[in-house]
Amino acid sequence: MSPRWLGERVPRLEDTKLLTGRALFTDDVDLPGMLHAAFLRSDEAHGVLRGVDVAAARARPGVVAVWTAADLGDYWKPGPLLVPPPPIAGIVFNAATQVPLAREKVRHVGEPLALVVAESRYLAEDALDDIVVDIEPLPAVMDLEAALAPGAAVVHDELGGNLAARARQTKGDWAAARARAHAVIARRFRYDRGAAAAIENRGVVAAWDARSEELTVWDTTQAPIPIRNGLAGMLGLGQSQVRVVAPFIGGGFGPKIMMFYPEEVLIPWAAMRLGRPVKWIEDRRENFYATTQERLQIHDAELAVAKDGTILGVRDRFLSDTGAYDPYGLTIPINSQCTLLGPYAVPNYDSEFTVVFTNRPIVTPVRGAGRQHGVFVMERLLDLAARELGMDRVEIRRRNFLPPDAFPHDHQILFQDFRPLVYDSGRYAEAMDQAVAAIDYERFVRVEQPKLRAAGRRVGLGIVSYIEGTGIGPYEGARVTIEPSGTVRVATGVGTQGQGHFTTFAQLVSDVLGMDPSKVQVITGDTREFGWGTGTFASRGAVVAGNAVHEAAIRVRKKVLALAGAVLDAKEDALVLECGSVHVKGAPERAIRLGDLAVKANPLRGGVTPGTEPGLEATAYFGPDRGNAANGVHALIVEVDAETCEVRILRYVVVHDCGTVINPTVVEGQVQGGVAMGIGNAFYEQLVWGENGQLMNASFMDYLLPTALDVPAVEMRHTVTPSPLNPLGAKGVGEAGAIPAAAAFAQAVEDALQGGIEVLEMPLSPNRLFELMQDGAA
Amino acid sequence: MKPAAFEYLRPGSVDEALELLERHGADAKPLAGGQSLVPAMNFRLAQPAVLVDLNGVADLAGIAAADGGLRIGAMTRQRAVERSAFAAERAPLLAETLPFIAHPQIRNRGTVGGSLAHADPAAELPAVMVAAQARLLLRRRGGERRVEAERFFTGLFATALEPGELLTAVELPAMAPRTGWAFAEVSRRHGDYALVGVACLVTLDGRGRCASARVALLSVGEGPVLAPSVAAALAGAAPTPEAVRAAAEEVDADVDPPSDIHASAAYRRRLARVLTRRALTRAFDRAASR
Amino acid sequence: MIVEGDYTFAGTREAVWEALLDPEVIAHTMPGTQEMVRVAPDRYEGRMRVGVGAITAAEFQLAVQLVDVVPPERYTMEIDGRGRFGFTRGTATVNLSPDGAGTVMRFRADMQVGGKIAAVGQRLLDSVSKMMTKQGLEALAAEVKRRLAG
Amino acid sequence: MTVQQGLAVSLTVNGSKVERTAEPRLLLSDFLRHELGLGGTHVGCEHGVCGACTVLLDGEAVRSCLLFAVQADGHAVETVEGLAANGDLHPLQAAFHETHALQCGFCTPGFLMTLVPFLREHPSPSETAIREALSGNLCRCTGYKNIVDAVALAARRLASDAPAAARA
Repeated sequence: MSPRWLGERVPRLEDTKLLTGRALFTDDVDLPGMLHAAFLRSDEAHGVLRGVDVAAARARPGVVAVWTAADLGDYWKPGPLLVPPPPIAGIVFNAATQVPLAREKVRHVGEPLALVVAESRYLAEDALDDIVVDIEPLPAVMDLEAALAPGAAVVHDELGGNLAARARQTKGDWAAARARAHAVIARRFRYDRGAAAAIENRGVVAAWDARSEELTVWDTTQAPIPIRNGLAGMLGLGQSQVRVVAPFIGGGFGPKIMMFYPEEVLIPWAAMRLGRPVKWIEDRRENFYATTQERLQIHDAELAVAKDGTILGVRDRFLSDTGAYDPYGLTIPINSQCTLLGPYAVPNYDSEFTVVFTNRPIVTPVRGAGRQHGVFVMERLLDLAARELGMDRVEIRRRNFLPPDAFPHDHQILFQDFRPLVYDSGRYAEAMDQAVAAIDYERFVRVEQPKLRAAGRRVGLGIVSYIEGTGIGPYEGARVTIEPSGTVRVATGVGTQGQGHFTTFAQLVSDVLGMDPSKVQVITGDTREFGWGTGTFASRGAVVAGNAVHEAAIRVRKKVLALAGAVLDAKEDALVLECGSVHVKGAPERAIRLGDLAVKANPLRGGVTPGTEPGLEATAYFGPDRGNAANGVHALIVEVDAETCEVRILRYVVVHDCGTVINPTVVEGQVQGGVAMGIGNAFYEQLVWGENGQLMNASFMDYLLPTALDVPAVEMRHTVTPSPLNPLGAKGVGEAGAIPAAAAFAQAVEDALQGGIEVLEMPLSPNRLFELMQDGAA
Repeated sequence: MKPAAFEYLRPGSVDEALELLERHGADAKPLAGGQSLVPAMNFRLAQPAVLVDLNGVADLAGIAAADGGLRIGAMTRQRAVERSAFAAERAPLLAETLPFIAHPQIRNRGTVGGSLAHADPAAELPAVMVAAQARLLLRRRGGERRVEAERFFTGLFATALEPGELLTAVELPAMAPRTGWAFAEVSRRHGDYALVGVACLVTLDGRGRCASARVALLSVGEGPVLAPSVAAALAGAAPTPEAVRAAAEEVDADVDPPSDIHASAAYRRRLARVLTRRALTRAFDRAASR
Repeated sequence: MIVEGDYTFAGTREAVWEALLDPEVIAHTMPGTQEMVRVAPDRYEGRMRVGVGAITAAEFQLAVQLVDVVPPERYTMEIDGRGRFGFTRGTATVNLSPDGAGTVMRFRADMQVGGKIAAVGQRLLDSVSKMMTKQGLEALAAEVKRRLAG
Repeated sequence: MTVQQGLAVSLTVNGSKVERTAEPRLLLSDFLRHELGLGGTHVGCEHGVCGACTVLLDGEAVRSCLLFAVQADGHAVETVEGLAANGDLHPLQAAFHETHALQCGFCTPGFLMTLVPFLREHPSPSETAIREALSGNLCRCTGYKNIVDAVALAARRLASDAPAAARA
C-alpha cells in the first residue's frame, strides 16, 4: 500500500461541473411554486425601535406575507452561543446573541426588521419600500475605548455596559523580564475591519414536504450538520426530518460558518408556514451588513529584549471589537493571543484582552480569525527591536526561533480549542533559510536596494515568520462505500467551498483501495449522506475530515481483503489491490473486480453466518487530541512611489510547512489565494464607518478587492514537517497565506521609505500612507 | 438589488427619441450604455418612470472625419473608439485615455455620449473633451446647437442639456502641428474611479516654446476642471523640467477637490500637482517630436 | 461631515436675521425645498427633494428645531431629515456679526448621513454638500439683496 | 405610473432561438438564470464590478446584471453553457482545469466569458495584457496566478490549433 496518489498533483475532479456551468449553487435551486424573500434592514446603527408599519407592504399585489418580530410569537428567540468561553481563570464573558428580527432596539446597520415574502424578489423589494419604520436614534457605540468609559451609550442595556469579555493568560514573570531588559519596545497597533467578501453572497432555500413531513434546506453554510440539528430543535422536528444541503459554495472564508443567521432561522420557518418553497438570496449590499465580519483590534504591546536580541518577554493589552453580538465567543481574541507568540521562544508572556460590544455588524472569524493581529504585533515589535538594537531583522528572528528539538513545546496557555497551546513540530530556521535564499535577501540588501535607491527608486523588503494553529477538533467523520459498479463513494460531513476536497479525499482513498481517484466520488455537505460532524473552518478539512476518510478507507480495505481472501481462496497477505480489483500475488488471473466483490458482500440466502456485516463499507471518525502548528515565512519586495503614495509589489515569496501534503497543486492554490486576501487586508480592503455607525462603503465600488493587477504571482517553497498528532501527518493550510501578509507588507513599506515612517496600523492605503509621510516629514 | 418598475420605450430614430423625451418630460431618462444608470437603478437610487432606450437608434453611432478632426456619434461604444485606428490618429489623447475607463466589459457597452451626458466629476471623457476643446451637438425637436465642452459641463452631474434635448455627437477639432498629449490618473485599482486624473494637450511654437497648454482634471471639483493657471504659467515659456514643475504647482489654484474615504482633499491636491507635472512632461516630449 | 464657512451679506444684521428665519425665504433658498412651515416659533417642518444626476430626487421629511436663539446674533438648528434613501441629521450653528454696512455670517454644520446614500454614495457626499451650501448661500444672498432693494 | 407587463423578447441564446416575455425591469442575468434555467451565469454584485455575470452579447463580453432582458431582443447571447462543444471542454475550460485556475468556481464562468473574446482579439497576449484583461473580474479564491497561467496555456493551444483548423 505504498502511496501513489498522496502528494500527487491530481487535477481536480470537481472542475468539469464548475467550468461548464452545471454545478448546483444555492441560487440555482428553482422549485415549483417557489416564493422569494427580502429583508427590511435598519438604516440606523443604534436606536429604539418604535414601530414597523407593514400594512401597505402586506396590501401590495404579489406579496404573500410580511412578518415583524411581533409576528413571530414563540419562535422569536436569540440565537445559540456557538462557542462558550474557555476555562481560563478569572475570565469574564457576557453572552448576547443575535435575534431573528429586531424588536425594541436596533443594534447595527443592516439588522433585519421585517421579512417580506412575495411572488418574485423584484416584488418583495417593492414591498420593502412600502414599509415605514420609526426608530429613535441613540448615539452609536463605535470607539472601543470610549465604549468602556463611564456614561457611554450601551449596546445591550441588560448588561449595563459594553464589556463582552475579558481574559488574561500569562506565563513566566513579565515584570521581572522587563526589569532586566536591555530595551523595551512599546507601541500601539491597530488592525481594522474587513469583509470576507466571498463572490457568492449567502442564500437559503427551504422546502417543506407536508406528505413526507420532511424539510429540505439548501444553505450556503460551511457547517450543514449543526444547522440541521439546530433547525430540528427550533422547528420541533426530528433530526431525520431535516435535510440540510450545502451544495457548491461560492467561497466561504469564515462567515458562512456562523450558524443561525436570522435568515437561516426564518426562511425554513416561512416555508413551513406558507406551505411553499421560499428562497432568499443575499444581495451584495446586504452582504456588507448581514454577513459577519472581522478584525478591529487595538493592541498596546511591549517587547522586552536582551542586548543580543533575545526575547525576554511580551506584554500585550488589547481591545477586540465583537460588533453588536458575540455568538462566536472568544475564538478570535484567543487566536490573537496565542498566535502572537509565533515560532519564537517567549519565556514570559502577559496578555489580556477586552472584548467590546459596538454598534457594528457581528464579528466572527474571517480567514485567519484573529491570527493576523498576533503576527502583526509580534513581527512589528521584532522589526522595531532590531532597528533599536542595530540588528538585522532576519538575525533577530533566527536568534529567537524554537529549535527543532524543542517539540512538543508547551506555551502554557490555552488555545481556542480549549486545549493547551502545545506546538507539535516545526523547523522554523530552515523555513527562514529557504525564504532568505529564495528572495535573495543578502543580495537585495547589499546590492540591489542601494543601487535602486541611488537611482531614486524606493524599494523595500519585508520578511516575517508565522505560526498557524490549525486542524482543531472536535471531530469529523466519513463513510466509504464500494458500490457494485466499482465506484467508491465517500461521504463526509464537512462542506466544501472550493478547497478541493472532492479531489484530496479521493486521493486518500485511492491509495488505500488501489484505484484511480477519478473512480472515487466524494459527497460533502449533505446531511442525508452523512450526519455527524461540525464543519469546515480553522484550516481543518484535510486534517480532521481527511484522517477520518483515510481511516474509513483502511477499514474498507480490511473488509475487501477478508472477503477476497475467502472468494479467491488465498491468504490476505498474498492479495494485491490494484486498478480497482484484487488479485493473488504472482497469479493475476486469480482476481476479482471490487464491484463484483461488493455484490458478493451483500450475501444472499445461505450466505450469512453469525457476525456477517454486509457491504464493503465503513465509517470512521477522527478527533485530534489538539490542534497542530503549521508555520511559514513570507517575504516580499515592494516599490513605493513617494509622490503618489502608490505601492507596487515586485516579488512575493512564501515558504510554508503544512506537514504532509496531499495535493501540492491544491495547497499552493490555497496559499496563493490566501496571499491575495492578505494583500487585500494590507492595502485595499477596509470597512469605513461614519461616527454614527454607518458603513460608508457597502459596495464593490468602494470596498476594494484586489484584482489580477494587484496580486503578484507567489513564488512558493515547501518544507515538510509532518504532524505527530494524526496518522497522515497533515497540518492545515487554508488560512496560512492570509495571516502574515500585512506584517510583511508593513515592514517592506517602511524599508522602502528608509525609516521615515512607522507602520503601526493595518490596512494601509495610499491616502493613509500620504498622511503618515506628511507626519513623518513634519 | 433589483430595479423598480419602469416603462420601457425603444425608439428607432433620433426624431422618435426626441418626441418620446418631449412627451414624457422629466419622467423620462434616456438609456445609453447604462453602465452608470443601471447600477444606480439596481440600488434603487435611480427610479426613472420611463426609460427611452437609445440602443436601437442606429444613426447615433459612428466615427467619422469632421473638419480635419473627428466626429463621434453619442451612442458609439467606448470600445469602438478604442479599436478605431482612425480615432487614434485624429484624437490620440482620447485613444490614450480610453483604456483607463473601467474595464473592457464596461466599455463594450458604455457609450461616449452617455458618459458625457452623465457628467460624473470622476469620469475621464468629460476632462478629455474639455482639454481637446470639443464641441457637443445637442438636438431637440426642430433644432440643433453646438456647445463647447467647457460650457457643456455646468456643475455636479449637471450639463447644458435642456429638457427634451439629446446629445447626439461630439466633435473633436483637428490638432495643431507640434501638439503633444498625455493622460494620467491615479486610481485605487485599475478601472476604479480615479482619485485624480489629468488630460492635457500642449502645442509648441516654432521656437519650441509653449504656444498653448490645455490641462483638464477630473475628480477635483464638481465636473471636469480646466486649469488656466497652469496654462498661464506655461504661456510662452520653454518647457524645461523646472518650468513644467513650477507650472504644475499652479494647478493648486484651479482645483477644489472633495474628500472621500479614499482620498482627502489634501492628498488629491498632491496628486493633482504630481500628475499635472507628469502628464505635461510627457505631452511636451511628444509635441517636440512631432 | 463638517460643513463650515462664512459669507458676507450686503445688509444689516437684523435684515439678515429676519431673512434667515423666514420660512418663505428658507423654502426659496434651501436647495430642493418643496415646502417649509413654521409650526412653532422655534420649529420648522417641511419637505425636500434632493437628487443629483441620475439619482432620482428623493423626498425627505425635514424638521428643524431652533435652540440657543440669541437674536440677532446666533442660533443653532437641530436638523432631522428622513427619506426613502436614508437620513440626514445634525446641528448647524449660525453666527452673525456686523461688518461695516454688511453682515458676516459664520456657519458650521455637523451633519450625519445614513442609509443607502451613505452606504453607496460616499464618493459624492462631500461634493453634494459643498454644492448645496454654495447654492443655498447664493440664493440667500440674492434674497437679502432683493429684500433690501424692496 | 403604468406598469408595463411582459414585453415580447426574441433572441438567440447559445445558438438557439428563444422567445419569451419579460417585464422591462427584469435583468438579463435573472432572465438567463431563472427564466431560461442557465444557472452558469452567476450574480455576485449586481452593480457591474465583480464580473461573475459576464456573458457575450453579439460576441462582446458584457455584464448581464447591467442589461435588461428586453434589451437583448434581436441579439445573440452566449453563456458558459455554450462553451463546451459536444462534451469537449473549450480550450480555455481545459486550461483552467489543468492549471487549477478555479477553486470555488463561482467567478469562473464570468472569467471564461471575458476571455473568449479576449483571446480572439489577442491570440498571443503578454502577461500584462492578460492581467489587464482579467482586471474586470474578481476572484476571491485563487489569487489569479493560475488564471493567468491558464490563459497563456489556452492561447498557446489555440495558436497551435489554428493552422490545423485552417487546413481542415
